[in-house]
Amino acid sequence: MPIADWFKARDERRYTPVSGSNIKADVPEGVWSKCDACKRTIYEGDLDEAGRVCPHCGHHFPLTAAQRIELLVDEGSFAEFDAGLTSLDPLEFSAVKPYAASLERAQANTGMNEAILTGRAMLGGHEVVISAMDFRFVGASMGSAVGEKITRALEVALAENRAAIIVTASGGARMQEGILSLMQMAKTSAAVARLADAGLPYVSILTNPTMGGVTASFAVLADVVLAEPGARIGFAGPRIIEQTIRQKLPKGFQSAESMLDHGMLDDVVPRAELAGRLSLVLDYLMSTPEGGDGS
Amino acid sequence: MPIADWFKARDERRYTPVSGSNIKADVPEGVWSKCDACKRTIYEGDLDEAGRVCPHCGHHFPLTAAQRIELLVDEGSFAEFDAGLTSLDPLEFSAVKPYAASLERAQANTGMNEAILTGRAMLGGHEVVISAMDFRFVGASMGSAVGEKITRALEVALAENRAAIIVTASGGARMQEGILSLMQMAKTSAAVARLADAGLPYVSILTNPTMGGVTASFAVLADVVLAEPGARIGFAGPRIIEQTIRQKLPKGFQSAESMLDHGMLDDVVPRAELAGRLSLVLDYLMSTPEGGDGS
Amino acid sequence: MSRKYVMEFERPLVELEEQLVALRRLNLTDNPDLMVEVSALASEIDRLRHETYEHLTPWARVQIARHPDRPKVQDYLAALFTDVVELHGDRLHGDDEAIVTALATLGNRRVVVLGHRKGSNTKENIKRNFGSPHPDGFRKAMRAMRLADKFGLPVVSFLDTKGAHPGIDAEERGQAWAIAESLALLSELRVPIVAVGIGEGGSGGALAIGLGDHLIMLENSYYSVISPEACASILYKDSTRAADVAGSLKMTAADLLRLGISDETVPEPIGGAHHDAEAVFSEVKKRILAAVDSLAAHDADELVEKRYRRLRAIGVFEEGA
Amino acid sequence: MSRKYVMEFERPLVELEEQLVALRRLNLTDNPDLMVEVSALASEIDRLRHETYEHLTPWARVQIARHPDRPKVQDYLAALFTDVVELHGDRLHGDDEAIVTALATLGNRRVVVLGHRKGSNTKENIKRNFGSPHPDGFRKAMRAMRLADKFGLPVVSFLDTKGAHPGIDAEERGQAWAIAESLALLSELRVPIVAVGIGEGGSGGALAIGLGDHLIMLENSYYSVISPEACASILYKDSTRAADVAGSLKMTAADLLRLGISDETVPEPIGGAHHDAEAVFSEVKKRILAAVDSLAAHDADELVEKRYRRLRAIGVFEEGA
Ligand SMILES: [Zn+2]
Ligand SMILES: [Zn+2]
Repeated sequence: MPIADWFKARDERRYTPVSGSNIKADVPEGVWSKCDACKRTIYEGDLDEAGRVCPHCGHHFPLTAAQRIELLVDEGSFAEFDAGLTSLDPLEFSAVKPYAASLERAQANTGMNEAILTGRAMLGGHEVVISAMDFRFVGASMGSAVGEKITRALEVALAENRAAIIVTASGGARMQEGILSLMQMAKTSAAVARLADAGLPYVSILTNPTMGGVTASFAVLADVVLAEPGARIGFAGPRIIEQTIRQKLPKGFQSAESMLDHGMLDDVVPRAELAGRLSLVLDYLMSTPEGGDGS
Repeated sequence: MPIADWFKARDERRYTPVSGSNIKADVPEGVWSKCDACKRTIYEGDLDEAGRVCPHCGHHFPLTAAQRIELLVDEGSFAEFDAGLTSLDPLEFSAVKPYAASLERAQANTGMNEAILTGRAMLGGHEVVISAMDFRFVGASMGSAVGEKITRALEVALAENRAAIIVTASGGARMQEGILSLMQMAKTSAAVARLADAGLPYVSILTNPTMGGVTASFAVLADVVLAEPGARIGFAGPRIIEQTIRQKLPKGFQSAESMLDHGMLDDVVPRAELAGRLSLVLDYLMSTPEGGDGS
Repeated sequence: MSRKYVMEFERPLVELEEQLVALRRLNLTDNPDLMVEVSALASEIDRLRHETYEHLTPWARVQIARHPDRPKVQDYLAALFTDVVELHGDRLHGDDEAIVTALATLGNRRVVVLGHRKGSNTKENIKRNFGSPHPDGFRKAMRAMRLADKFGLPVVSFLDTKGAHPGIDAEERGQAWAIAESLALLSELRVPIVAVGIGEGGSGGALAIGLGDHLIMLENSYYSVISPEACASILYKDSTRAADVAGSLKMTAADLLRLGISDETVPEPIGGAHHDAEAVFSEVKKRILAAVDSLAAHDADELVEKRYRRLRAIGVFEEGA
Repeated sequence: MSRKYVMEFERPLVELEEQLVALRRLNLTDNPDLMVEVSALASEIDRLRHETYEHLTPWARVQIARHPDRPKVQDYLAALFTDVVELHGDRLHGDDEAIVTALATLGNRRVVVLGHRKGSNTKENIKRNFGSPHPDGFRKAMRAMRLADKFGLPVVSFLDTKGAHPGIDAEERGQAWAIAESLALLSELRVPIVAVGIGEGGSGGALAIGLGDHLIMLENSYYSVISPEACASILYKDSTRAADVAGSLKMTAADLLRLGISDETVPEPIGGAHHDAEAVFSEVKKRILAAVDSLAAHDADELVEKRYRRLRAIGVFEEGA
């Protein structure tokens, strides 16, 4: 479990990720990957050991939802719920390729039923509900199932006095579910508002990319909003903006670093420090007797 | 009572200002005034008939606190309170000229004990507490007495379920009372917060000039913030800003119209329409049984 | 009936009508063959008009929703409401003219009106950014929402936008943040909220002031997660194929009613609301008042709970194993 | 004891000290007259040091409050607190570096820290606008205040600013609005608020994060309605006469205690806090913790009422007839 060791070493965490999971990328041994940012090649084994952060330039490679959760929660504490919840095709959407087929392929490729994992866990000794999105699954777009799973996760947090943690990555709303998908923005935002009323903490971690209807709903409504370095974060996609304003976008536009400068994020936190930061933030926001205290 | 007639005609108000008051400026009959804006001369009688708005260019001349109240409230309904409340000189401030002397002169010149009138009144049939500042009195700066009178006015509104109306005009905090003056910002803002918690309406009307500690406290905390055309509204004075940025200020900077464009005001309302607008706004914000209903 | 602006789907009909006008200018009495032809053309026009307007395609409805003569929020404000007091500004950055907020009276109800505001001409449209708000606009709307909440005034919201503005400044000032905060705020407002789809209902920018207790859709208004052009551009790499996807997206008033998203549809005159705006105004006013009356019967706690349940129920999925 | 930066009022003393150093470089044993002179100079220096530091004028204290080596909020954060998590941004426009907001732990207390942040060098000072916030800064502080309120964390606020930034953009983005809203928000926060004047307390920009339940002033910090320079500029049309008005404004820690505005004064080492920062840190930490402990004994309603009564009592006037 190289990635886990790496995190333990860098962070001196008192908890360790689950071992033996699918933490490694889906590539055979001995394969080399090319870094999107610095274009250098990296041995896959080295990349895993570095937590899938480029050892040359610090570029953060994508993680699966399972990897995300493993990296953040106390060892062995994650218990998924709503695992079977799956999207349907209420619009019978079949422009270009049938939505039903896209879903099936995504399920086969990821071994997931939908673009998000949700469940109970411990994080730094705090009781949490954690959710993580998986960009491989139809771009982690939010349809009825993703919206429902997020809403349920927030409702479990509310019912059980847990903190909510959501790791986002999404192209936005899932257009193949039309207006039902748009309305998940309203549904999830309403659920966040209820959790906030109850004084329970919610921390989001925005990873590359977090766009459209996901940014414009639950993702940015957290008490503390963190982001990974280099993540693209925004509402409109860069292509649409370029078409509208008829000019090239400035360098770094919609990057986590730029959004931090523009006051939109609490901080940009390198992957290696995320679990530690989350745990510390929860120490502050969950200091009530029920919430437990990680110290 | 020319000014009253003029407002009645222009607004078709169902209430008329008090007659026979000191609504005219302190100049002998037959005198001409020069408009600050268009530099044309105007016969004082004409200026009064026009509500002390330049008939050539629409420039709004200053009004006294008594004129302000007369222009806004239902005829004969104003009953002043705290009329005797006066400033003291707790710092024994005497740099250049003694503060005590400035106060005495202001009192002699205005016939007021302080820079603000406060009292109960009816406005469009609604029960209100109305306050109006008078720039002639030490620049209507806010010292202990002004802060106390505003706070009491807000507390009377709270206790008696009245709307609060404040017509501002001020150079800011009264430096001759030092830190006590600064703290009136906190005191008045806290009183506004209490009124807001009770769901009672507060409307402010910012007139020329509203600056410094008055703008940065109760003046802009209203539910609806209106301003007279051309009024200068801001925090820092233009001279201080020019000294800091070492360049000339753009035309129209800190004007009511500019602050409206920058999203800071609900509207800029010509003097002739103010009473009608206030009355209408109160119709919306006081529709509870206790609040009365002007229809 | 103004024909200044011809929508794509009306073009065949308009061409025939122009032919008919031309034929009629000839001396028909001298030419019985021509009279027959005119008569045939007239019935063909009747048939085509019937076909065109009675069975409007989703794409045709999108065009009607975008028709420049279609009544806009300012027209509804003028026609339905009295004692309108416009409120400006977000108290933070600007006064976005793409959003209007006002105190207004509808019949015997004092309410707060929100709406996307398009221009009635090009100059106005430029000032109002064609009805596409920046974050300032949503934050201005939030101010009005809080005012409504504080003073117990129902909210009536008119939806008519292609969507939130996609631009550098809009992104940098937190377009997504403004929309999200607006949604959270609306979800807990302790007053009735009635939304009316009067034209375009473009994605998050429409929803940001559209979340509510009751949704009334005009027959030719639409509401969609994405514009058909953007959808076509993603699917076909060709935005001109918007007509093909407009149906797939299920974005018409009829679709929304079927999917349980909207509560009622206001029928429009043949050809669209701009053909008889007065009739539409009168019907919309009646429907809004009925909805507000019905919602006002609930106390605030019930209302908020009911709204949550309503949102909570949206979505089609399977529990699985 | 660093002498890099010499304050105006220290100059006579520093000059004598330099003379003494120069004299001592000479061969004194050969010159008994010089030895007498050195001895006289040394006692004159002692006398002058005593006079300079024991009876600091208000203007001298203002200079100490502004001394570049004076401990700043970042120094207090590093020295007094552990587990500091800085929170950035106002969620509206920017991340004003002239204000710092953080979750932090003080002894056994988890708190939210607010502070005006000056730079420790020129480059930092430019980024942080010399500690003068824009509206973004106050709005960022308001976010932190709401977080404190929601999670029951006491607020500890370090005041050190010449004042809110006077500039075009600051005015246009609502400098006055941001300050006013911050005051209203602080007045109703349901957690203890302890403010500490560590340097400059410039007018509304200081008050905007300074309104609270308990005010601790360092001996040489000041708090004033207006800077002495601006006051002199108004009164004498000459900002260089600031020294003359510094006393009139009653802005020193001693004045504030006498006027009932502050609750306690933390004594500073001779010459100012920068001469023994560790001693100051330790004393300030003790005092903050004692204040928080004492305030935390009240429930939230009591706390808010007590704060209102405290503000309500400020002012000196006469009821009159
Ligand atoms: Zn790299
Ligand atoms: Zn004039």
